[in-house]
Amino acid sequence: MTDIKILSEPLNTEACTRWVMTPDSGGINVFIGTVRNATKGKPVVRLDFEAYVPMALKEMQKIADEAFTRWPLNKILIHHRVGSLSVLDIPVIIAVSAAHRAAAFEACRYIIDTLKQTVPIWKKEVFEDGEIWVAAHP
Amino acid sequence: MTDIKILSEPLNTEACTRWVMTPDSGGINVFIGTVRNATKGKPVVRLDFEAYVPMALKEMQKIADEAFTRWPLNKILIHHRVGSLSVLDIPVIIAVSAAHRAAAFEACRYIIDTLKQTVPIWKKEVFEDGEIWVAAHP
Amino acid sequence: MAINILAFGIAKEIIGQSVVAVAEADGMSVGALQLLLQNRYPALTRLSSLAIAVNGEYATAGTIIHAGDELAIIPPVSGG
Amino acid sequence: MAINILAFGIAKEIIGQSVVAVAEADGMSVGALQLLLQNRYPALTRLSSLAIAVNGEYATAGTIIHAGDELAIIPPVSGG
Repeated sequence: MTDIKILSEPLNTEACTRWVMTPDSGGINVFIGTVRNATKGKPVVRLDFEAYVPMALKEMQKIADEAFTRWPLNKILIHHRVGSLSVLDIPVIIAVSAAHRAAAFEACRYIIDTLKQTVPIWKKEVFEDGEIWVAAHP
Repeated sequence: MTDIKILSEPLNTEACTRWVMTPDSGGINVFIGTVRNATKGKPVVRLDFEAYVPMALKEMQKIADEAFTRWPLNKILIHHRVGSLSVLDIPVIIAVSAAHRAAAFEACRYIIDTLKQTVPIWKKEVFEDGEIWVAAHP
Repeated sequence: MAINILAFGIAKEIIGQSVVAVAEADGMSVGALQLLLQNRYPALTRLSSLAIAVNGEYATAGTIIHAGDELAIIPPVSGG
Repeated sequence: MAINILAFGIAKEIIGQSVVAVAEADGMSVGALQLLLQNRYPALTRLSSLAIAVNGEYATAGTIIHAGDELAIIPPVSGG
Protein backbone atom coordinates (compact mmCIF):
# COMPACT_ATOMS: atom_id res chain seq x y z
CA MET A 1 0.00 0.00 0.00
CA THR A 2 1.29 3.48 -0.80
CA ASP A 3 0.57 7.02 0.37
CA ILE A 4 2.12 9.47 -2.11
CA LYS A 5 1.44 13.17 -1.81
CA ILE A 6 2.73 16.59 -2.78
CA LEU A 7 1.74 19.11 -0.14
CA SER A 8 2.11 22.81 0.46
CA GLU A 9 1.63 22.54 4.25
CA PRO A 10 4.34 21.36 6.66
CA LEU A 11 4.95 17.60 6.61
CA ASN A 12 4.09 15.60 9.72
CA THR A 13 6.77 13.09 10.72
CA GLU A 14 4.67 11.47 13.42
CA ALA A 15 1.64 10.91 11.18
CA CYS A 16 3.83 9.54 8.37
CA THR A 17 5.55 7.11 10.68
CA ARG A 18 2.29 5.96 12.18
CA TRP A 19 0.75 5.41 8.75
CA VAL A 20 3.36 2.86 7.65
CA MET A 21 3.17 0.80 10.85
CA THR A 22 1.43 -2.54 10.43
CA PRO A 23 1.13 -5.51 12.82
CA ASP A 24 3.26 -7.64 10.49
CA SER A 25 6.11 -5.11 10.35
CA GLY A 26 9.24 -5.47 12.46
CA GLY A 27 11.21 -2.56 11.04
CA ILE A 28 10.44 0.90 9.76
CA ASN A 29 12.95 3.12 8.06
CA VAL A 30 12.26 6.81 7.66
CA PHE A 31 14.21 9.33 5.67
CA ILE A 32 13.59 12.98 6.49
CA GLY A 33 15.13 15.64 4.32
CA THR A 34 15.72 18.93 6.10
CA VAL A 35 16.70 22.33 4.74
CA ARG A 36 20.36 22.90 5.56
CA ASN A 37 21.64 26.35 6.59
CA ALA A 38 24.47 26.40 4.04
CA THR A 39 25.60 24.99 0.69
CA LYS A 40 29.36 24.77 0.20
CA GLY A 41 29.80 27.14 3.12
CA LYS A 42 27.41 29.76 1.74
CA PRO A 43 24.48 30.64 4.06
CA VAL A 44 21.10 29.60 2.65
CA VAL A 45 18.17 31.96 3.28
CA ARG A 46 15.47 29.62 1.99
CA LEU A 47 14.67 26.96 -0.59
CA ASP A 48 11.82 27.34 -3.08
CA PHE A 49 10.36 24.07 -4.35
CA GLU A 50 8.14 23.67 -7.36
CA ALA A 51 6.72 20.51 -8.92
CA TYR A 52 5.02 19.35 -12.08
CA VAL A 53 2.47 17.80 -9.77
CA PRO A 54 0.60 15.16 -11.84
CA MET A 55 3.80 13.84 -13.40
CA ALA A 56 5.70 13.98 -10.09
CA LEU A 57 2.98 11.87 -8.44
CA LYS A 58 3.14 9.35 -11.30
CA GLU A 59 6.94 9.13 -11.11
CA MET A 60 6.84 8.67 -7.33
CA GLN A 61 4.26 5.91 -7.76
CA LYS A 62 6.56 4.19 -10.28
CA ILE A 63 9.42 4.30 -7.79
CA ALA A 64 7.21 2.81 -5.06
CA ASP A 65 5.93 0.10 -7.43
CA GLU A 66 9.50 -0.80 -8.36
CA ALA A 67 10.49 -0.93 -4.67
CA PHE A 68 7.63 -3.36 -4.00
CA THR A 69 8.91 -5.66 -6.76
CA ARG A 70 12.48 -5.52 -5.43
CA TRP A 71 11.89 -5.97 -1.67
CA PRO A 72 9.27 -7.62 0.56
CA LEU A 73 7.67 -4.46 1.95
CA ASN A 74 4.42 -3.67 3.72
CA LYS A 75 3.83 0.06 3.15
CA ILE A 76 5.55 2.96 1.44
CA LEU A 77 4.86 6.62 2.13
CA ILE A 78 6.35 9.48 0.10
CA HIS A 79 5.39 13.03 1.04
CA HIS A 80 7.07 15.95 -0.72
CA ARG A 81 6.46 19.54 0.13
CA VAL A 82 6.43 22.48 -2.31
CA GLY A 83 6.64 26.22 -1.76
CA SER A 84 9.07 28.30 0.19
CA LEU A 85 10.96 26.48 2.96
CA SER A 86 13.29 27.79 5.65
CA VAL A 87 16.22 26.16 7.44
CA LEU A 88 15.05 23.10 9.46
CA ASP A 89 11.84 22.78 7.39
CA ILE A 90 11.19 19.35 5.90
CA PRO A 91 10.95 19.05 2.10
CA VAL A 92 10.55 15.28 2.02
CA ILE A 93 9.61 12.32 4.18
CA ILE A 94 9.93 8.74 2.99
CA ALA A 95 8.76 5.95 5.29
CA VAL A 96 8.94 2.24 4.56
CA SER A 97 7.74 -0.69 6.67
CA ALA A 98 8.77 -4.31 6.25
CA ALA A 99 8.84 -7.53 8.23
CA HIS A 100 12.64 -7.28 8.39
CA ARG A 101 14.80 -4.19 8.66
CA ALA A 102 17.19 -4.85 5.75
CA ALA A 103 14.38 -4.45 3.21
CA ALA A 104 13.12 -1.28 4.88
CA PHE A 105 16.57 0.34 4.88
CA GLU A 106 17.42 -0.63 1.31
CA ALA A 107 14.06 0.36 -0.14
CA CYS A 108 14.04 3.72 1.66
CA ARG A 109 17.51 4.51 0.32
CA TYR A 110 16.51 3.41 -3.18
CA ILE A 111 13.39 5.60 -3.10
CA ILE A 112 15.14 8.82 -2.07
CA ASP A 113 18.06 8.22 -4.45
CA THR A 114 15.71 7.57 -7.38
CA LEU A 115 13.34 10.40 -6.46
CA LYS A 116 16.23 12.84 -6.73
CA GLN A 117 17.03 11.54 -10.23
CA THR A 118 13.64 11.19 -11.87
CA VAL A 119 10.81 13.05 -10.12
CA PRO A 120 9.98 16.45 -11.72
CA ILE A 121 10.48 18.63 -8.67
CA TRP A 122 12.88 21.57 -8.65
CA LYS A 123 14.50 23.55 -5.90
CA LYS A 124 16.01 26.98 -6.02
CA GLU A 125 18.51 27.89 -3.32
CA VAL A 126 18.14 31.48 -2.23
CA PHE A 127 21.26 33.13 -0.78
CA GLU A 128 21.76 36.64 0.60
CA ASP A 129 23.17 37.77 -2.73
CA GLY A 130 21.43 35.66 -5.34
CA GLU A 131 19.74 32.39 -6.14
CA ILE A 132 20.48 29.21 -8.03
CA TRP A 133 18.39 26.35 -9.43
CA VAL A 134 20.06 23.28 -7.95
CA ALA A 135 21.73 20.92 -10.47
CA ALA A 136 20.60 23.03 -13.42
CA HIS A 137 24.08 23.55 -14.83
CA PRO A 138 26.94 21.10 -15.28
CA MET B 1 26.13 14.83 20.35
CA THR B 2 24.31 11.74 21.56
CA ASP B 3 21.09 11.00 23.42
CA ILE B 4 21.17 7.42 24.66
CA LYS B 5 18.48 6.10 26.96
CA ILE B 6 16.81 2.97 28.23
CA LEU B 7 13.20 3.71 29.11
CA SER B 8 10.23 1.87 30.50
CA GLU B 9 7.66 4.30 29.04
CA PRO B 10 6.55 4.32 25.38
CA LEU B 11 9.12 5.82 23.00
CA ASN B 12 8.25 9.06 21.20
CA THR B 13 9.10 9.07 17.50
CA GLU B 14 8.34 12.74 17.00
CA ALA B 15 10.48 13.92 19.93
CA CYS B 16 13.37 11.65 18.84
CA THR B 17 13.26 12.96 15.30
CA ARG B 18 13.08 16.55 16.42
CA TRP B 19 16.03 16.10 18.76
CA VAL B 20 18.46 15.04 16.02
CA MET B 21 17.53 17.91 13.67
CA THR B 22 20.19 20.60 13.42
CA PRO B 23 20.48 23.56 11.04
CA ASP B 24 23.52 22.01 9.38
CA SER B 25 21.79 18.69 8.68
CA GLY B 26 20.34 17.85 5.28
CA GLY B 27 19.32 14.27 5.97
CA ILE B 28 17.93 12.35 8.90
CA ASN B 29 17.55 8.62 8.96
CA VAL B 30 15.37 6.98 11.56
CA PHE B 31 15.00 3.30 12.32
CA ILE B 32 11.96 2.28 14.34
CA GLY B 33 11.69 -1.27 15.55
CA THR B 34 8.13 -2.47 16.05
CA VAL B 35 6.76 -5.59 17.69
CA ARG B 36 5.60 -7.95 14.95
CA ASN B 37 2.47 -10.06 15.36
CA ALA B 38 4.16 -13.35 14.45
CA THR B 39 7.51 -15.14 14.37
CA LYS B 40 7.85 -17.83 11.72
CA GLY B 41 4.09 -17.82 11.36
CA LYS B 42 3.43 -18.27 15.07
CA PRO B 43 1.27 -15.53 16.65
CA VAL B 44 3.15 -13.44 19.22
CA VAL B 45 1.23 -12.33 22.32
CA ARG B 46 3.90 -9.95 23.63
CA LEU B 47 7.63 -9.38 23.96
CA ASP B 48 9.31 -8.93 27.33
CA PHE B 49 12.54 -6.91 27.24
CA GLU B 50 15.11 -6.76 29.97
CA ALA B 51 18.46 -4.97 30.06
CA TYR B 52 21.64 -4.86 32.11
CA VAL B 53 21.11 -1.12 32.12
CA PRO B 54 24.49 0.43 33.02
CA MET B 55 26.40 -1.88 30.68
CA ALA B 56 23.81 -1.51 27.91
CA LEU B 57 24.14 2.28 28.06
CA LYS B 58 27.94 1.99 27.90
CA GLU B 59 27.78 -0.38 24.92
CA MET B 60 25.32 1.89 23.08
CA GLN B 61 27.63 4.85 23.72
CA LYS B 62 30.54 2.86 22.26
CA ILE B 63 28.50 2.16 19.11
CA ALA B 64 27.62 5.84 18.75
CA ASP B 65 31.25 6.87 19.32
CA GLU B 66 32.38 4.42 16.64
CA ALA B 67 29.73 5.74 14.22
CA PHE B 68 31.01 9.29 14.77
CA THR B 69 34.53 8.17 13.84
CA ARG B 70 33.32 6.36 10.70
CA TRP B 71 30.91 8.95 9.25
CA PRO B 72 30.51 12.73 9.34
CA LEU B 73 27.41 12.94 11.56
CA ASN B 74 25.74 15.65 13.57
CA LYS B 75 23.66 13.85 16.20
CA ILE B 76 22.84 10.28 17.20
CA LEU B 77 19.88 9.22 19.32
CA ILE B 78 19.35 5.67 20.59
CA HIS B 79 16.30 4.98 22.75
CA HIS B 80 15.52 1.40 23.80
CA ARG B 81 12.49 0.41 25.76
CA VAL B 82 12.29 -2.35 28.38
CA GLY B 83 9.34 -4.12 29.95
CA SER B 84 6.38 -5.86 28.40
CA LEU B 85 5.52 -4.76 24.84
CA SER B 86 2.54 -5.62 22.65
CA VAL B 87 2.20 -5.84 18.87
CA LEU B 88 2.86 -2.41 17.25
CA ASP B 89 4.73 -1.14 20.32
CA ILE B 90 8.19 0.31 19.65
CA PRO B 91 11.18 -1.37 21.36
CA VAL B 92 13.82 0.82 19.71
CA ILE B 93 14.29 4.12 17.91
CA ILE B 94 17.58 5.12 16.32
CA ALA B 95 17.85 8.56 14.72
CA VAL B 96 20.90 9.98 12.96
CA SER B 97 21.39 13.38 11.39
CA ALA B 98 24.11 14.34 8.93
CA ALA B 99 24.86 16.99 6.35
CA HIS B 100 24.38 14.34 3.63
CA ARG B 101 22.00 11.43 3.50
CA ALA B 102 24.47 8.63 2.70
CA ALA B 103 26.18 9.02 6.07
CA ALA B 104 22.86 9.12 7.93
CA PHE B 105 21.60 5.92 6.25
CA GLU B 106 24.84 3.99 6.68
CA ALA B 107 25.36 5.02 10.29
CA CYS B 108 21.77 4.24 11.28
CA ARG B 109 22.05 0.76 9.75
CA TYR B 110 25.41 0.20 11.43
CA ILE B 111 24.01 1.23 14.82
CA ILE B 112 20.99 -1.10 14.79
CA ASP B 113 23.01 -4.02 13.37
CA THR B 114 25.70 -3.60 16.03
CA LEU B 115 23.21 -2.98 18.84
CA LYS B 116 21.62 -6.34 18.11
CA GLN B 117 25.03 -8.02 18.39
CA THR B 118 26.63 -6.40 21.42
CA VAL B 119 24.22 -4.54 23.69
CA PRO B 120 23.13 -6.54 26.78
CA ILE B 121 19.38 -6.42 26.22
CA TRP B 122 17.26 -9.55 25.98
CA LYS B 123 13.83 -10.26 24.63
CA LYS B 124 11.51 -13.13 25.39
CA GLU B 125 8.82 -13.90 22.83
CA VAL B 126 5.59 -14.93 24.50
CA PHE B 127 3.26 -17.14 22.44
CA GLU B 128 -0.16 -18.55 23.29
CA ASP B 129 1.45 -21.85 24.31
CA GLY B 130 4.87 -20.93 25.65
CA GLU B 131 7.76 -18.53 25.54
CA ILE B 132 11.28 -18.38 24.16
CA TRP B 133 14.34 -16.20 24.80
CA VAL B 134 15.28 -14.98 21.32
CA ALA B 135 18.64 -16.23 19.98
CA ALA B 136 19.43 -18.06 23.22
CA HIS B 137 19.95 -21.43 21.58
CA PRO B 138 21.81 -22.39 18.38
CA MET C 1 -2.65 24.57 -34.42
CA ALA C 2 -0.23 25.77 -31.77
CA ILE C 3 0.57 23.46 -28.87
CA ASN C 4 1.21 24.90 -25.43
CA ILE C 5 4.20 23.57 -23.54
CA LEU C 6 4.52 23.84 -19.77
CA ALA C 7 7.84 25.10 -18.45
CA PHE C 8 9.19 24.52 -14.95
CA GLY C 9 12.09 25.58 -12.76
CA ILE C 10 14.96 27.24 -14.58
CA ALA C 11 13.29 26.55 -17.96
CA LYS C 12 10.40 28.75 -16.88
CA GLU C 13 12.86 31.48 -15.93
CA ILE C 14 14.75 31.23 -19.22
CA ILE C 15 11.55 31.35 -21.25
CA GLY C 16 10.11 34.06 -19.04
CA GLN C 17 6.73 32.40 -18.59
CA SER C 18 5.26 29.09 -17.49
CA VAL C 19 3.70 28.22 -20.86
CA VAL C 20 5.25 28.55 -24.30
CA ALA C 21 3.25 28.11 -27.52
CA VAL C 22 4.87 26.30 -30.45
CA ALA C 23 2.86 26.83 -33.64
CA GLU C 24 4.43 24.03 -35.66
CA ALA C 25 4.55 21.30 -32.92
CA ASP C 26 1.75 19.02 -34.20
CA GLY C 27 3.37 16.03 -35.91
CA MET C 28 6.87 17.05 -34.84
CA SER C 29 9.21 14.66 -33.00
CA VAL C 30 10.29 15.38 -29.45
CA GLY C 31 13.90 15.65 -30.65
CA ALA C 32 12.93 18.29 -33.20
CA LEU C 33 10.97 20.19 -30.55
CA GLN C 34 14.01 20.21 -28.26
CA LEU C 35 16.14 21.69 -31.06
CA LEU C 36 13.47 24.26 -31.84
CA LEU C 37 13.28 25.33 -28.20
CA GLN C 38 17.06 25.46 -27.83
CA ASN C 39 17.19 27.58 -30.96
CA ARG C 40 14.57 29.96 -29.68
CA TYR C 41 16.00 30.07 -26.12
CA PRO C 42 19.76 29.45 -26.39
CA ALA C 43 20.21 29.49 -22.60
CA LEU C 44 18.45 26.08 -22.57
CA THR C 45 21.54 24.56 -24.24
CA ARG C 46 23.60 25.38 -21.15
CA LEU C 47 21.51 23.16 -18.84
CA SER C 48 22.87 19.79 -17.66
CA SER C 49 19.91 18.10 -19.31
CA LEU C 50 16.64 19.00 -21.01
CA ALA C 51 13.87 16.42 -21.17
CA ILE C 52 10.41 16.67 -22.69
CA ALA C 53 7.43 15.01 -21.03
CA VAL C 54 4.46 14.00 -23.17
CA ASN C 55 1.26 13.42 -21.21
CA GLY C 56 3.19 13.25 -17.95
CA GLU C 57 5.79 10.70 -19.09
CA TYR C 58 9.41 11.19 -20.10
CA ALA C 59 9.49 11.01 -23.92
CA THR C 60 12.27 9.77 -26.20
CA ALA C 61 13.58 11.88 -29.10
CA GLY C 62 11.60 9.84 -31.61
CA THR C 63 8.19 10.32 -29.96
CA ILE C 64 5.76 12.12 -32.29
CA ILE C 65 3.76 14.98 -30.80
CA HIS C 66 0.05 15.24 -31.48
CA ALA C 67 -2.40 18.07 -30.93
CA GLY C 68 -4.03 17.54 -27.55
CA ASP C 69 -0.89 16.12 -25.92
CA GLU C 70 0.16 17.72 -22.64
CA LEU C 71 3.77 18.75 -23.16
CA ALA C 72 6.27 19.91 -20.56
CA ILE C 73 9.89 21.04 -20.54
CA ILE C 74 11.76 19.25 -17.75
CA PRO C 75 15.07 20.86 -16.78
CA PRO C 76 17.41 18.93 -14.41
CA VAL C 77 15.32 17.80 -11.45
CA SER C 78 16.43 18.51 -7.89
CA GLY C 79 13.70 17.31 -5.53
CA GLY C 80 14.26 15.78 -2.12
CA MET D 1 34.89 -13.97 50.23
CA ALA D 2 31.96 -14.83 47.94
CA ILE D 3 31.39 -12.67 44.88
CA ASN D 4 27.86 -12.06 43.65
CA ILE D 5 27.24 -12.43 39.93
CA LEU D 6 24.25 -10.84 38.18
CA ALA D 7 22.28 -13.07 35.83
CA PHE D 8 20.06 -11.85 32.99
CA GLY D 9 17.60 -13.25 30.46
CA ILE D 10 17.67 -17.00 30.05
CA ALA D 11 20.69 -17.24 32.38
CA LYS D 12 18.53 -15.85 35.16
CA GLU D 13 15.87 -18.45 34.38
CA ILE D 14 18.37 -21.31 34.31
CA ILE D 15 19.93 -20.27 37.60
CA GLY D 16 16.54 -19.54 39.12
CA GLN D 17 17.50 -16.14 40.51
CA SER D 18 19.00 -12.86 39.37
CA VAL D 19 22.14 -13.11 41.54
CA VAL D 20 24.36 -16.10 42.11
CA ALA D 21 27.11 -16.19 44.76
CA VAL D 22 30.42 -17.89 43.92
CA ALA D 23 32.49 -18.43 47.06
CA GLU D 24 35.81 -19.10 45.32
CA ALA D 25 35.66 -16.37 42.61
CA ASP D 26 38.25 -13.95 44.02
CA GLY D 27 41.48 -14.40 42.02
CA MET D 28 39.81 -16.75 39.53
CA SER D 29 39.98 -16.17 35.78
CA VAL D 30 36.83 -15.43 33.80
CA GLY D 31 37.37 -18.65 31.82
CA ALA D 32 37.49 -20.66 35.04
CA LEU D 33 34.35 -18.93 36.30
CA GLN D 34 32.52 -19.83 33.09
CA LEU D 35 33.47 -23.50 33.54
CA LEU D 36 32.42 -23.41 37.19
CA LEU D 37 29.02 -21.93 36.26
CA GLN D 38 28.50 -24.40 33.40
CA ASN D 39 29.35 -27.20 35.78
CA ARG D 40 26.91 -25.97 38.38
CA TYR D 41 24.15 -25.18 35.83
CA PRO D 42 24.61 -27.55 32.87
CA ALA D 43 21.78 -25.87 30.91
CA LEU D 44 24.15 -22.93 30.40
CA THR D 45 26.26 -25.10 28.08
CA ARG D 46 23.36 -25.33 25.64
CA LEU D 47 23.27 -21.56 24.99
CA SER D 48 24.64 -20.12 21.72
CA SER D 49 27.12 -18.09 23.74
CA LEU D 50 27.91 -17.22 27.34
CA ALA D 51 29.89 -14.09 28.09
CA ILE D 52 30.99 -12.65 31.42
CA ALA D 53 31.05 -8.92 32.00
CA VAL D 54 33.43 -7.49 34.58
CA ASN D 55 32.55 -3.99 35.75
CA GLY D 56 30.18 -3.50 32.83
CA GLU D 57 32.62 -4.57 30.09
CA TYR D 58 32.86 -7.82 28.16
CA ALA D 59 35.77 -9.76 29.67
CA THR D 60 38.17 -12.20 28.00
CA ALA D 61 38.81 -15.68 29.41
CA GLY D 62 42.14 -14.60 30.92
CA THR D 63 40.76 -11.67 32.93
CA ILE D 64 41.35 -12.14 36.66
CA ILE D 65 38.41 -11.48 38.97
CA HIS D 66 38.89 -9.45 42.10
CA ALA D 67 36.67 -8.94 45.14
CA GLY D 68 34.64 -5.80 44.55
CA ASP D 69 34.26 -6.36 40.79
CA GLU D 70 30.71 -6.22 39.44
CA LEU D 71 30.23 -9.47 37.55
CA ALA D 72 27.42 -10.42 35.19
CA ILE D 73 26.47 -13.45 33.14
CA ILE D 74 25.57 -12.35 29.60
CA PRO D 75 23.60 -14.93 27.61
CA PRO D 76 23.07 -14.29 23.84
CA VAL D 77 21.78 -10.73 23.47
CA SER D 78 18.62 -10.00 21.48
CA GLY D 79 17.82 -6.31 21.79
CA GLY D 80 16.33 -4.14 19.08
